[in-house]
Amino acid sequence: MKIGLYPGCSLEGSSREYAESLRAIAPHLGLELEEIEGWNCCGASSAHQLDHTLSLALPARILAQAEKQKFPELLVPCAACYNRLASTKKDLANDASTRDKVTDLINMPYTGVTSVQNILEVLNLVLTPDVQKKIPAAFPHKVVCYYGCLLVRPASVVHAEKMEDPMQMDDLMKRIGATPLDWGMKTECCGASLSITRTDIVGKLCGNILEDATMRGAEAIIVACPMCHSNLDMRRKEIERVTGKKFSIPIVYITQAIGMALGLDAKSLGLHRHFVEVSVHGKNKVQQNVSSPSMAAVS
Amino acid sequence: MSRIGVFICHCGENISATVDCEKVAKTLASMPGVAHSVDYKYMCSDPGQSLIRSAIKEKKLTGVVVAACSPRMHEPTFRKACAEARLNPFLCEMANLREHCSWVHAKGDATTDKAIDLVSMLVEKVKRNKPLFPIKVPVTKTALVIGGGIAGIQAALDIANAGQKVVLVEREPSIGGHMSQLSETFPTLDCSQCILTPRMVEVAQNPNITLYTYAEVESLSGFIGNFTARIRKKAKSVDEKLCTGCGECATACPIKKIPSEFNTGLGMRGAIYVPFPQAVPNKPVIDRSRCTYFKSGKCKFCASKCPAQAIRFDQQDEIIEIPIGSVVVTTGFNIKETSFFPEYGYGKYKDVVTGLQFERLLSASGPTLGEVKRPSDGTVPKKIVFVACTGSRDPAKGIEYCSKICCMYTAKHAMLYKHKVHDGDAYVFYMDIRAAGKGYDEFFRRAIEEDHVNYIRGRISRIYERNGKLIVRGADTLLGAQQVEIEADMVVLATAAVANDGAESLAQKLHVSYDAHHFFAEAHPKLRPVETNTAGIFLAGACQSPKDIPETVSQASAAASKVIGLFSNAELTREPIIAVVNRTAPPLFSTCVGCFMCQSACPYHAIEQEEIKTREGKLIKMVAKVNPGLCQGCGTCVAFCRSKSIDLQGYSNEQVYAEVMELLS
Amino acid sequence: MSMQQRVIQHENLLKFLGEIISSGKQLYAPQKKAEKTYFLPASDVHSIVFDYIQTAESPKELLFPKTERMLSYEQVDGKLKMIDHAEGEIFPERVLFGSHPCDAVALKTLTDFFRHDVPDAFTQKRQDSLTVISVSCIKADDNCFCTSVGTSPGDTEGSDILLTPIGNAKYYVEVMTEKGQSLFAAHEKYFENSDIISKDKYLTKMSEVFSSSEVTARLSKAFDHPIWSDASLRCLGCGACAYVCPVCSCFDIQDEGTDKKGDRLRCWDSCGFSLFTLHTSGHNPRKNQSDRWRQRVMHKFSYMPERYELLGCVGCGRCSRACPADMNIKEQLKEITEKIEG
Amino acid sequence: MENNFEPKIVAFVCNWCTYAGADLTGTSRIKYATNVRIIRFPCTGRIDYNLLLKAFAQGADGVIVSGCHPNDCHYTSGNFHARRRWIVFKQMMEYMGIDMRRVKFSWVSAAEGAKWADIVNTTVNEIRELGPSQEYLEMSRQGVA
Amino acid sequence: MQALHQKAKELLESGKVQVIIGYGDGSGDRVRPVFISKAESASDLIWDDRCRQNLAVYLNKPEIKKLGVPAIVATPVVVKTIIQLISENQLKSSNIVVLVVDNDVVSELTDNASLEAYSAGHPVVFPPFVVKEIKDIAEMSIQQRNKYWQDELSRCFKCYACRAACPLCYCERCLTDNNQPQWVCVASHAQGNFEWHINRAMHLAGRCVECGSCTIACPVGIPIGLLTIEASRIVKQEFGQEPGLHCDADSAMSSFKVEDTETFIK
Repeated sequence: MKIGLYPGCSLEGSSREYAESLRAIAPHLGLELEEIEGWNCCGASSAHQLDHTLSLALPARILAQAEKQKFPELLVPCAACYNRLASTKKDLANDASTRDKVTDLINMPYTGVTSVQNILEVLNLVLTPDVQKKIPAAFPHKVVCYYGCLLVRPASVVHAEKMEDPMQMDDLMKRIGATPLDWGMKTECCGASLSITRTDIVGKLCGNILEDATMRGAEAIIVACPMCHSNLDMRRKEIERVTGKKFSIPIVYITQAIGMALGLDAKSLGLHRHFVEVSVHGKNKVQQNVSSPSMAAVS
Repeated sequence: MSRIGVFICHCGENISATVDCEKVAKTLASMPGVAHSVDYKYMCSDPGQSLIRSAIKEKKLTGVVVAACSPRMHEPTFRKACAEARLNPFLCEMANLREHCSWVHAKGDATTDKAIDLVSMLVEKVKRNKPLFPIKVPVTKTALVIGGGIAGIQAALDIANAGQKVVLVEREPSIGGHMSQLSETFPTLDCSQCILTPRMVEVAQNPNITLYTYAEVESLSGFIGNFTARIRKKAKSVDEKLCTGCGECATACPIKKIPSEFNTGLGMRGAIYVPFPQAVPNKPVIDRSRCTYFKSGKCKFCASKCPAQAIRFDQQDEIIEIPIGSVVVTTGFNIKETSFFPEYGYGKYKDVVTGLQFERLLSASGPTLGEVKRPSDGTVPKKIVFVACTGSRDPAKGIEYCSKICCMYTAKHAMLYKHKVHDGDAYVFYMDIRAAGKGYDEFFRRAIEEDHVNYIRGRISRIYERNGKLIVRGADTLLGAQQVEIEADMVVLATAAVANDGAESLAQKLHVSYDAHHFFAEAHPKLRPVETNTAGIFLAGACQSPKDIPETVSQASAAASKVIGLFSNAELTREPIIAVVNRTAPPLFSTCVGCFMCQSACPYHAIEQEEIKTREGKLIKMVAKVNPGLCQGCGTCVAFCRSKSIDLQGYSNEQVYAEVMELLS
Repeated sequence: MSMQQRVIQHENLLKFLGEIISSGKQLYAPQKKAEKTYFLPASDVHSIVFDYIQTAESPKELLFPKTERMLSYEQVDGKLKMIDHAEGEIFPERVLFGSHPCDAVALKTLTDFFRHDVPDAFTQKRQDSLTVISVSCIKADDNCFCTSVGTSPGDTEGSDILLTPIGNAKYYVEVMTEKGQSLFAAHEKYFENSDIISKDKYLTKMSEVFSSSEVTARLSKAFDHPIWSDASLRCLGCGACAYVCPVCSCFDIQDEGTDKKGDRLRCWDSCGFSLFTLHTSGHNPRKNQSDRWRQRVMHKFSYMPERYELLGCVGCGRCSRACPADMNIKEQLKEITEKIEG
Repeated sequence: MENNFEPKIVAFVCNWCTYAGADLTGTSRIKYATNVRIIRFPCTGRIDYNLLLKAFAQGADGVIVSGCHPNDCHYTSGNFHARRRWIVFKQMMEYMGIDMRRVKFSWVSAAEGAKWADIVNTTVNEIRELGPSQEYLEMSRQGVA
Repeated sequence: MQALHQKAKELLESGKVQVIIGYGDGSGDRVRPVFISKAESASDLIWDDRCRQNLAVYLNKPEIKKLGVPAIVATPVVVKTIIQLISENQLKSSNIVVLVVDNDVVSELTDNASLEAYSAGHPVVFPPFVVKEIKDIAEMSIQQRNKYWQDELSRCFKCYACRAACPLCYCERCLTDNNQPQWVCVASHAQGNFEWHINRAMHLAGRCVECGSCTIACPVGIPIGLLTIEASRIVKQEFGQEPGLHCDADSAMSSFKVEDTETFIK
């Protein structure tokens, strides 16, 4: 299945392992990723604080570019970028005057035909039963799935059905043989951008999350958003300092979990970049990483 | 040639201050068709009215126009005066010279000319009035009460005690409704069974009340005084006459594990069951969807055990038709299930229950015989959290109204819990306490001061389970929105009161309008709260909007008094301002061509299809026919009819045409 | 009054008509309007249409308009003032040009009919102030059947002046009446002398399809014949045939207004409508469409000849052309002569 | 140039809302122009568009049609039917070239006495600007020989 | 044409219908309605693009009803008319047989569903000259439109051929025949004509299936079909309802939606 890809800054910078694991598992799932040419920053949370029109124009330019490259769907792995693109599409869909203002700004035609998909929706499509046959019970660990906020809210933009108790990631983990545990912190806040200004709050909030997960006996917390991963993983020392407790539970991207289930080697999944040592691994023997055409294009 | 009497009123000097009444009277005197034209200081006074009466007699007037105040004020007065002088009251019209002329214009010729125009317009209208006679509609002296809760019971008893016949239809196997599920009732804490059961027995014993339980209204046709109700008596599979209610069959039934609706799923019942001990009638029914015999044809244990041989597996649903004069809808309400609330676990956690379920736990006849126990493991909860406004007053959930009764029953729940578990802690998260009834606020204060219930003003954001405990995360807005986290053993949600399921289809069957939340629509919120827009159909209780028992009972009695009033005279008389389809001589019979678009336009379903046949019965044509009992005289059909075959008495085409012509000529 | 024979060139004819207009008389001539030709007041001779078979509406409008004010009344400070438009109205001098001989005959029949026993002042005054310059027919279509009803493409009856096109833009002029003569004299310069021309060879050939006397004879026994119901099955009961017919003369009186002021109007009516004979009691002597279709034919071909020695049809074919259900009266009359025994 | 043309305006109103509203204008003694004559109907659903045609033919310069606000109708749906009729009638009249600025449609409830006075005054001024209604009156005289 | 003759013969011989209402050769090159009740004269039926008059007008005529159960040769607009008449309780699909001809294949439509399916498959297409007229008038100012219609309607002499030719004008006593009060002036002066034509348009709003019979029938060539086309356009644009599609549809003008919107009621 050919699909457009908008990596966004985190996947090039602080969460490179998310991009590497995604590109590693793509060929095994029959997923052909084609990057947006000359993509720009999505504005993330800072844009819509400063200037509403700018916060719409930036994502609009990305979507306009996607239309130029004739992508019917656009995969946006990072939850923040996904949220910005999806809410821009909705805002522009029913507000012709703003749409015209934005199209002037980006001087590109924009009609809003490309559909914006997050990682869970795409994985749900490609992790088909026959792919599952290749990796039976290949990731036999008790895990908890942490959705965070931007993947499930606001309901009007992100049409997740049980907003307070989402099950998409749990379902995906079941497909690769994991046993997702029921826990209360699925959509609790990790402190998000406070991680720079008020690391103490992030420490307390992430402490609660880690404590609840460890207390239930989870061997790993599965995430699908660079911000969640960096707060729970990179800030681990800070969290331990604030809470005064030791947590060794690793934080694993859903793409890395699938990669391990496929038996791909740790380096290609970027596990070596984690701050907390990844103590879980796939059951299958380690395969050599298959080079995929898209890889060639990028490197 | 018509002989019209014109009477110009000075209304003291409200009219004569700016309108030259003498000139108006003089001008009208010379108008063709006017036989008598005078002005007088107070037309509505007794001498004024006698002026009209004597003029009618002396001048043999064929019509009267009184030019005075608004017809909305004194039209009945002057029409009665004409009737006393043996002139058909509908040959009397009023011209509004006060509100529409003298009070709103300055003194001057323009004002007087306008007065002359208005009066001459009404003279032309009166010339074309026809004598009309009030419509007499026979009334069947039997009332149909739909819904056997406290509202239905009260209404039925009031009507029956007034000597009228009542048919009470209840969908469940027993009457009693939600009140029978309650433990004790606020604000007096008297046990609901003790005050309800005698009424239920009274209903069963009252000779004027025919009780059909496990039955539903199939259809209602006809109009006020002349309804025909078709009731579907669902098959109970038990012969009510033979059954003595001994209960052997229930004990014999091998199936025990059916969640009892009466106990809101906390207790179990068999396939053949009596919903609760004090049920009226105290006769079992077989739940055919769960009974093995109806699934595989085997078992029949209950039949073998029944001493009176009263089990009838072959019994079929029965449809009975009853002539009905008036209907009282008392179908009550329902409450939202816990599964409706995502933030409280979508009904996953067993110990998160609704208010009604907690009532069952408190009730002596409940599954735990009145002991408060956690449904999950049966232990007595030491810390319990009550959450008010769950779903109510929440536009995001689509329920923006307040359910009115939760504040009071939540306080009662907390109080009763403290009476039963002295060392337990009760917390109530609330937004505002609404305890406005008689003795209500004092009751609520007692819960805080005497029973030490902790009231925390704030909403809770999430409930989740952590090693057996329910973590309730909320905020206390009186302490500066400080976050509160309680490890509770049990949580009771005071969920929103919503319309009973099936309310919408019942409303459509009765042609009664309902609001966006499927509560039945009253005719006027302040002045006609127990009536509907459909003549002869009344409302009472929570089916109209959530309300507590005292208010429900008073509405039930109010609706009953409406029915009794309706039945108090042999015939129903109604204003003859109704539409009539014209009839002409054969071979045309009527200019109506039977397109029946008027039928779909009529808001009161007052237009029927009538077959015109030859003497031998061969159909000649179908024409529209207006039912005088239902037509309210809005005239939409009249202006709509393309061939002008239907006309409105009192505002006929000729009359309004003449008014326009006279006004502008 | 001797019958002078003259000829007129086409461009002279235009000048002649132009002069009539400038002389202040109202000239009505056939002009084109949305693919159909009508007799309309002409202000510019170049818009006049010369080669047409038949106009959509007949010229009867000039004698018997579709809506005519007979009298009006008004209450002026209590007193009723009445104006009788037959006296009060002045009827302007008018010239009709371009009508075919059948129409001219029709106008004559109409005036004769309205003059029968109580003369109708309105049509009489209009007829007096009207001069008819007809043009013989050099072409026809199969709706025409003037020869079967006693007239012909070159008939001079009813016309004050009859022009017959004789080729190379010349017309043979026959002046029939004083009115024609006075109009001719006033513009004599446009006419040239000529000897008698037998005009038949220029006229369109029109064979007789039936004999009207034969039809009249058979109709007296045809009242209950089934021929009427078969033909009239498709008749929709509108008034088109009556209103385009140059001879139909039925009218309905309508009073419009209030007790203070109003008018009494004379409007066309048609026996095709059921309302025409509906009694207030609801009874209708002509219950269905075949009765009414029969009435139309009987009135023209049986009752009028019997009572007024006038034939109610000039064979102009307008009713057949105008009929939405293609009720062809020529076909019906032919059938009558064939199917009903003499 | 002070325009002192006094237009003749007819108002077709429904008895339960606008007529009662006009009564309220009276009881609150709010003055308004004398040009308007009110004709009472049980409901706006009862007002036949032919009455407007007849009013203009008889020389009315303006017409006001007013009744209950949507959902207020005493007969529940009379005003909804009326609204549909006026939507089609207005566009048909404009399609056939009749200037509908002489017709004012409005909702006036029984509580809006002031609004009724305001509607009357603004309508009278607007019609005064438009001047006497000639086109329709001429129409009724053309085509008669 | 053969298929039509064959089908007509079968229907008559089988006694399923007693009369076939169809098109036959008329005078000159014209086409006229024919009513065939004998099987052997079934061959009089013709079918070509001259057949445009709406024969549904004869279904309600007493003289035709007397002949028994009819079959009717139907163009797409006639099918739409029949559906509209069914929805207005004037006809029942059980007692008529509708014959539709598509490139010489004759099919019988005898129930509501088949009629509706056929109607849905054949939307009304206006001939180019009508499209042009509609566009021209749409671009006119209100004064130009006034002059245009006054000029056109001045030719009307109230022969009511438009009413007679229209299958949806089935009232036994029309509004115009009503004289207490005289809603529509009988005289054909400008006011009388205007009142008649605006009432005709209002009565057909949301009902006219735009078959064009009225325009064809008008002896003085007034494009009155444009009035009913405009009325239907307004109803479709404002209420989204179209006639002639469903046998149980509520007519647009006798129903309403609470959310109907307009801008002129203040």
